[in-house]
Amino acid sequence: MLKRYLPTALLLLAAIGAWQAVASLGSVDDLTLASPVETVRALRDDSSLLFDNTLTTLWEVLLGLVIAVALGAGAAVVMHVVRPLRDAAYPLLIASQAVPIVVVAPLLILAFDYGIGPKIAIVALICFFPVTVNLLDGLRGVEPELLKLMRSLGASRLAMLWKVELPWALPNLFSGLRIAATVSVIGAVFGEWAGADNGLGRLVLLGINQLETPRVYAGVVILTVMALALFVLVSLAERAAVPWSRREVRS
Amino acid sequence: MLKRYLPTALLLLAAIGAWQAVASLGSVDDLTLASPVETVRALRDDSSLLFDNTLTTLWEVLLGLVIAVALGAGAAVVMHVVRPLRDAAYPLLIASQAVPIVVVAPLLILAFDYGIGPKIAIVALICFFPVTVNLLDGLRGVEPELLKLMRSLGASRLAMLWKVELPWALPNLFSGLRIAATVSVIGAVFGEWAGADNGLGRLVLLGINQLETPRVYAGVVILTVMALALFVLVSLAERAAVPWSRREVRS
Amino acid sequence: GERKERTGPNGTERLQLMLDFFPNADHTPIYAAQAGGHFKDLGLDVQVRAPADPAAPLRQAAAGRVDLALSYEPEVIRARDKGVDVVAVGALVQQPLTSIISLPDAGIRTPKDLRGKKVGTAGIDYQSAFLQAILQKAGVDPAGVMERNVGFDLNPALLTKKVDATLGSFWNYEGIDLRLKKRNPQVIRVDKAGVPTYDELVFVASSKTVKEKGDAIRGFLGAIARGVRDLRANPKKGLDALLAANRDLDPRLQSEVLKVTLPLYAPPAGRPFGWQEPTEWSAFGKFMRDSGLIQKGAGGAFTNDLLPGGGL
Amino acid sequence: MTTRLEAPVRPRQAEAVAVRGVTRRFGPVTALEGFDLEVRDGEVVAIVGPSGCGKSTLLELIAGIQRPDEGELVVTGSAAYMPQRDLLLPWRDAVGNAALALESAGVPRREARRRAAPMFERLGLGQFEQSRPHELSGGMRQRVAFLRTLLAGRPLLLLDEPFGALDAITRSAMQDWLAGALQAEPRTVLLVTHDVTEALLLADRVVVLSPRPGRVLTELCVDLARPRVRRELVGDPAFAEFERRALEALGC
Amino acid sequence: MTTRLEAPVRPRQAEAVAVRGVTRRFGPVTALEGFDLEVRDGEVVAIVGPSGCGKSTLLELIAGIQRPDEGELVVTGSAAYMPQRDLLLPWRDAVGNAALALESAGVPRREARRRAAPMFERLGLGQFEQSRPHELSGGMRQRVAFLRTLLAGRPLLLLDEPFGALDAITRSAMQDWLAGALQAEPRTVLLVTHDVTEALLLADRVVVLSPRPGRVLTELCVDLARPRVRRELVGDPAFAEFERRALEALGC
Ligand SMILES: Nc1ncnc2c1ncn2[C@@H]1O[C@H](COP(=O)(O)OP(=O)(O)OP(=O)(O)O)[C@@H](O)[C@H]1O
Ligand SMILES: Nc1ncnc2c1ncn2[C@@H]1O[C@H](COP(=O)(O)OP(=O)(O)OP(=O)(O)O)[C@@H](O)[C@H]1O
Ligand SMILES: [Mg+2]
Ligand SMILES: [Mg+2]
Repeated sequence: MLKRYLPTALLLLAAIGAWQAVASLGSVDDLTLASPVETVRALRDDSSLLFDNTLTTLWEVLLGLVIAVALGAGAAVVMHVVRPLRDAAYPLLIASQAVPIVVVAPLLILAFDYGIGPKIAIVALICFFPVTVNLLDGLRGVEPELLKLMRSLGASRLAMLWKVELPWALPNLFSGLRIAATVSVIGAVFGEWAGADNGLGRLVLLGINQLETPRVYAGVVILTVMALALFVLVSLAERAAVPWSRREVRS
Repeated sequence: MLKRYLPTALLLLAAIGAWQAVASLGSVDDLTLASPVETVRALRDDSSLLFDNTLTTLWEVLLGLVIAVALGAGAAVVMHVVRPLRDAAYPLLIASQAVPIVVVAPLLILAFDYGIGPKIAIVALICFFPVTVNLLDGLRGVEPELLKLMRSLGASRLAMLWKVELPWALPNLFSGLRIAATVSVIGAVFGEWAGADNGLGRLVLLGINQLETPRVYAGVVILTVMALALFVLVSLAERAAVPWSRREVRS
Repeated sequence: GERKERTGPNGTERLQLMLDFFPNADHTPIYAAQAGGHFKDLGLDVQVRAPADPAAPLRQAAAGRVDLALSYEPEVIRARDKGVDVVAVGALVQQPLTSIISLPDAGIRTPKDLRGKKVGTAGIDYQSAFLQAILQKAGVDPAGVMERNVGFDLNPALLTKKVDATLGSFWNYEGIDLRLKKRNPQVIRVDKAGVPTYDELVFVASSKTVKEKGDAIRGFLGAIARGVRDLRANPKKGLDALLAANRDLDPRLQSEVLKVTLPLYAPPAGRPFGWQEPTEWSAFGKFMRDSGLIQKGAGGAFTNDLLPGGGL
Repeated sequence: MTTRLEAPVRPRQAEAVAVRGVTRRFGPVTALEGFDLEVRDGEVVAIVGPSGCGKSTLLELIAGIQRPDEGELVVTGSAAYMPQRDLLLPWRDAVGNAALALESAGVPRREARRRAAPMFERLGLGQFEQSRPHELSGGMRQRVAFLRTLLAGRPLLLLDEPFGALDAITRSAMQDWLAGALQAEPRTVLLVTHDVTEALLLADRVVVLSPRPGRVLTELCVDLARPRVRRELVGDPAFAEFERRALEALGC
Repeated sequence: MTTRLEAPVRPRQAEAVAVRGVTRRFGPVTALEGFDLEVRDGEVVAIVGPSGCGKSTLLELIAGIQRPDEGELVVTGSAAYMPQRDLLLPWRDAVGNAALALESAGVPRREARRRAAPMFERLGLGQFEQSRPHELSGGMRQRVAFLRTLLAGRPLLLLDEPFGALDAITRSAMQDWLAGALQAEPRTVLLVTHDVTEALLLADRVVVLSPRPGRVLTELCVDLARPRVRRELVGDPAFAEFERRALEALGC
């Protein structure tokens, strides 16, 4: 167990060491780059401030993710079952990913006013695409022989989907979730830049404007940890949900 | 053939219709939302301007994508082969996704100076993660029996990777590419916001700043088309590269 | 960010200037100077570039990664207070441009009308301080006014009627823009409503750069002064230079902006171009300290030593 | 599937399957050509033929999984198809896989499992109810797949080498078991097998196919008494004669 | 794998495989228990036993794919393993799959294909060189997998029901072909089969296993003259006797 996490720890230390080195090298001014030491100090000094803002952002991220997964999975399944719809809807989905947020923001504001609404919307917007693409590709990749078999057993389309296609595509879905979980955090940050009264994104932005670099880095560290935690959570969920995968190799 | 694209066309028309309706509804200020008609007009009037900027952005996107795919695929393979490295490096990759761009931008500028460098870097930064995650998950999902067989045939690790694992994971890789290709465009836009002399991202931002909403929407339309084109390209590439997949079902 | 070669073509000295934002009419003098060849005449080769984010110019100048940057007096004072080693070496725009902008329906003609209204700001601390000062002077209970951070898109917030007014847009830019777009905006300039006057746009450099490249900077400011002079004689030439360098700018808007901005480049009578009035600076520094934005004063935040001398 | 109206060829019994002049091509390869076959209701027909002659294709055509390029197919009632590859779902345990057919027919999961479980003992799969497919031996997997097919409870069974992966003893056990089951509740069965003895043990009729493109070479009506016990048959000259003719037709 | 130093049990010939007191458990299931087996160099040993008794496990242990929980395994030289499931790569055509072993041994792709192609005619797979696995019939897939194993060119062959999916005629053709090949260049072979006749046709020794946990019940040293021709053997009383004893040991 410990051995498993040793490399991580080592590399992390190495990374922090490098960071410290570069920071204290002096070639980089400390307005652009705060050293780990300064960052840790900021984490300690502003702890309560950071904590409150973290809660806000975390909440936005979680809500956004849940919505994204629901919508993304739903979209994938529907598009998989209704082929013409897939042909039709895909371009729009892609469009949704190509539109710069500053353009969307005002429209979202129109729709949701300020407050948590637009942030969640943006998180969802960023997250649902990986989920959709991966799940859809997974559903399309099902071993055709299996579908034949189910058809010969007179399974309904629903049964086919539920008993064969979805279980088969589950690993792909989790790949998508991994990506979604990781980028959701950045989504919340952008959301908050489109106007927010608190949250880590805002904190970081203000920090940048007010030249409070250590606080900025403290915020970034928390954001990173948040992304990491979500990623790990998804991976654990996968292990629980896809027990049959790679059973052998481990033995 | 035509029939295949009919639904797309229909839905697109419907969407544009709705857009036009909302825009001309009047409840929405036309500085917030440009109508399709205005957008088309802008596309025509500013065509040369748009064209030049499109070239810049397209160039950034393509270079960034190529780098992202190379790095992403490479990272995935290495992490797959060297398990401890995977445990160690994954957190850092995730971190790379969680750091807000305004924080990265100055550092990138430090590294690449101005010019096209930082834009490409940001595109690559956004794109390589989906590629890595999907390919890695694909490599991990290989039918264990196959690996046993190869081992019993005395295949080298490289042969195993090259002849079994990579072909097996190819569809997953393409799922990742699909996502990367789509988000790469937005990556370039962000990159250009970190200071640029031309490019669609800057055009859009300035357009917003000058309340030239139609031009903004013209830019967005081009960005969207760009993302769509890349997505289609990837899908075509997949059809060429993964001929065995779903052969049966079609017949 | 490796050190660039210090000299440009045929022995001219290279200066890198970072703007405060994407190029716009406020920057016309710089382009006019380029077009008039004044930089070359003074042995300078000036490179102009746009910033990554609003805070970048100061940082880049402080780090010496650019020689000069355009920033805002409040930002400079705060940077000094934070111990960042930058100095304002000359003012480009001699007045505040920041203003409260609203649409007619909101019926905000004077600060008094702000009572019970929603005001959108970019979440920049000193602009919040402006609002407080304005309300205080107008005798409006701050509790009755809701300030809301709408990020950098002040206009969308205004146009989508999510706020009654915005504080942070420039009356000479967003103000004009909205007017041209027939929204006939109500504009209240902050300096007319109780905020001490200050220089909106100032050139800044690190004191190290000031030491090393003092003459070059002086030459630069001189060239800018000539650029402004050219603009007065013939605004078109400078404007064309700006538009040529940035094809995505809206000519009509920019020329309108330039028209109202041109007078703002002029120093007080009998002062050289770029003059930064010490009394004003200390007054504004005091305002910032009183508002709890800084701990120390504005001392040494600016220097007039590098001004070319001679007014316009 | 449609039912035909003209008078059946064999007036005695209704017809379960009628294949008329069916051709199935795969690009350059012609799997079946002008293929004719009629199966009476309740009849057990064994199909033997060289590898690649179109046996699996025939079953898939009758199962409605493939469409013929030419010819007419008439199937009365629904069929349960046991493919040559077991195609067990890796994420379901053995019982879950066996219950798949029932579930597909709309039986709730728990109930389906309850019905499938007791069969395991009889098929010698006791204690492996909860094993995942990759934990089963080849023969075990095949028996689970066989069970899945039976439980579909269809009047027509299409079995593609159901016992191919079983050793002599387990196989004959399964054969006896199947024969008994068919005695108890008769069903129409199309049985693809490579084992002539198996064919003669179970079938009313043995159809011998030619090499690809598959056509019917000979039909043997196996009028041996039932129940047929292996031990007794081995000695039986009639049986030996059938065996000789079948192998001869096959070209051995 | 290591080579042992003590004097071999049978002085006449070197030993290729020695399994001593090997036990393999899967959770509650014991596949093999205290299993002993020795195979001389160049010997052909057939393994028959009830489904689930541990035959495939035994082969995988010898192939080094699995590790024993107890006991010692000594294998001299490298083995080529033909698994029970064909495990063909869907993205390679038939020749490509057959050539896989060669490629894994470092032979360049084109060269490997060049060597594999001519075998197809002989195995009755002509015109299917370029077919993808899903385009092949069950028996064809099995033959491709068999070819893949042979081409590995290893001194030790581990064949898990190589001809299980083949009809009588194709199967006997393959058997004769294999017997001939072994005559030409002798190799050590461990052959898992369900077909006692096959075992007696090909093997020097037939090992009969007990139901799980698998132990050796009987060993029959098949001292019939080679080449063994099916036609002749069928009549041969010695052969019949062997068959009887084998089936008896199996419990038929
Ligand atoms: N999907 C397919 N695409 C192309 N060719 C196919 C396909 N399915 C079957 N064939 C070809 O059709 C012929 C008959 O195949 P089929 O599986 O019916 O043979 P079979 O009688 O079942 O053989 P076996 O006894 O080996 O299973 C074979 O030559 C095979 O190559
Ligand atoms: N990976 C595994 N995990 C759990 N149990 C296993 C695994 N592999 C084999 N077994 C068990 O070990 C026993 C022997 O399996 P094995 O495949 O060796 O049987 P076999 O003799 O090959 O049977 P068959 O003739 O049906 O192929 C079986 O009961 C099986 O359930
Ligand atoms: Mg078949
Ligand atoms: Mg086995």
